[in-house]
Amino acid sequence: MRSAVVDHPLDPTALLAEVASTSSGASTLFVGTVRRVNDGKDVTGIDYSAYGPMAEAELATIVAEAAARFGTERIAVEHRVGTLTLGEASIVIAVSHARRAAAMDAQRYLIEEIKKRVPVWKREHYADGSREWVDPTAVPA
Amino acid sequence: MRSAVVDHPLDPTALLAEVASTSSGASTLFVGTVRRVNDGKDVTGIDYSAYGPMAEAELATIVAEAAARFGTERIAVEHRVGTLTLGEASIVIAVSHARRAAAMDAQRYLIEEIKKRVPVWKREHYADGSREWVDPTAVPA
Amino acid sequence: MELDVLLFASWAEALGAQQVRLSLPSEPRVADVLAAAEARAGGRPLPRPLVAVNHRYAKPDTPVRAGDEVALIPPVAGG
Amino acid sequence: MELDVLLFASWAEALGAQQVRLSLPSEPRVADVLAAAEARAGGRPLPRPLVAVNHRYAKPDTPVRAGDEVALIPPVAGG
Repeated sequence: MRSAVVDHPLDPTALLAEVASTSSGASTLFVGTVRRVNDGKDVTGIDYSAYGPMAEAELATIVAEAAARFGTERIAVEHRVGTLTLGEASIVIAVSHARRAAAMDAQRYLIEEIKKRVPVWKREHYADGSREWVDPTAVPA
Repeated sequence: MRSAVVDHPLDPTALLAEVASTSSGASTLFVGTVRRVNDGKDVTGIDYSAYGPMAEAELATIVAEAAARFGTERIAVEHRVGTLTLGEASIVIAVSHARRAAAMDAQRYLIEEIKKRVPVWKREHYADGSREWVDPTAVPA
Repeated sequence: MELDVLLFASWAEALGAQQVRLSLPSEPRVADVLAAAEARAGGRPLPRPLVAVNHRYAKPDTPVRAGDEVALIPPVAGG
Repeated sequence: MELDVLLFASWAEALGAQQVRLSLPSEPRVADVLAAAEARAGGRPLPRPLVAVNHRYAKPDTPVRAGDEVALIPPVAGG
């Protein structure tokens, strides 16, 4: 298993190949990408920033939890930081497992825990030139 | 959305690219592969065969169900037939959606329904030279 | 009536053919197809199939007509 | 004691710095760090942060010692 915070474009195919194995019956890939519209606003790009050492530590902890809980070490996760344009991948999660249900369960566990716990922030750029830090805990206006 | 039964090696990366969109926040890829061990037996390869026209029709029906149920048309599925060796992909399912939860729900719906309903069969080849049709409904010996 | 029925997987292998001609009562239903197919299998240990009519799964009481494409579908194992 | 605390995202932007020096009572706990940070924010509408001590989330009663790496963690939004 491997996880990293990186500042270059992500390569989903490489992560899928990294976890593949002839002892696996199923592999899953999750790719999070910059979406054109969020909360009704026209997004043109996103700055991702991280508290580097803690983000790497927390990612590694979550991956180890998933490995223990779902029974596979064949997990690779990369989170990108920096300025991303529309359609670019901010996170890639690859999981390979003997059994498909466990591969999918691990995939979901990983993305949900990463969203909750890894110290990464994003500032969206909007078409009107404004920028805003995204706060998932904020009450919708 | 698109689905097909094909007799050539699958290209997961191409299917992922096919469903990608700047209106998507998440893409998922499911890849089913030939596993070295099944039910304790040493597998060396699998012959996949299909009732071609019905398999294509049933695949298309399941994809249309998933599109309606989870709210995305960005779905691509390919199932391979023929003789596959260890590690080769028998099925690839790509889904892209504005929301990650729906992308993952659609992924799971698709693979589970395909496993239940699409008329495809596999005959496993074992290291001892024997071959056997796989019957998921059989009571374990 | 006489009806050609498509065979796949373990059924095709056991009967040594991709299709068999079955003798059915007049105005046959899917259940009649199944009964005739099991008789033809003659006690070989084959998994119980479903029946598809014109590329769709059919219920036991679905009528079968001349010209329908009828197939025995052993337990599927795709994916 | 005086403690340097790391800032990120909306907090770093609002305070115009990657870290701030806070004055804390002796034998401070995480709750004291939070209180001093909120005082420093001076009424700016910032989301309530968590506190990490040496790269791990810490509870309000966790003690903070000289040499610890302490950071304010605004609501995360990765993935």
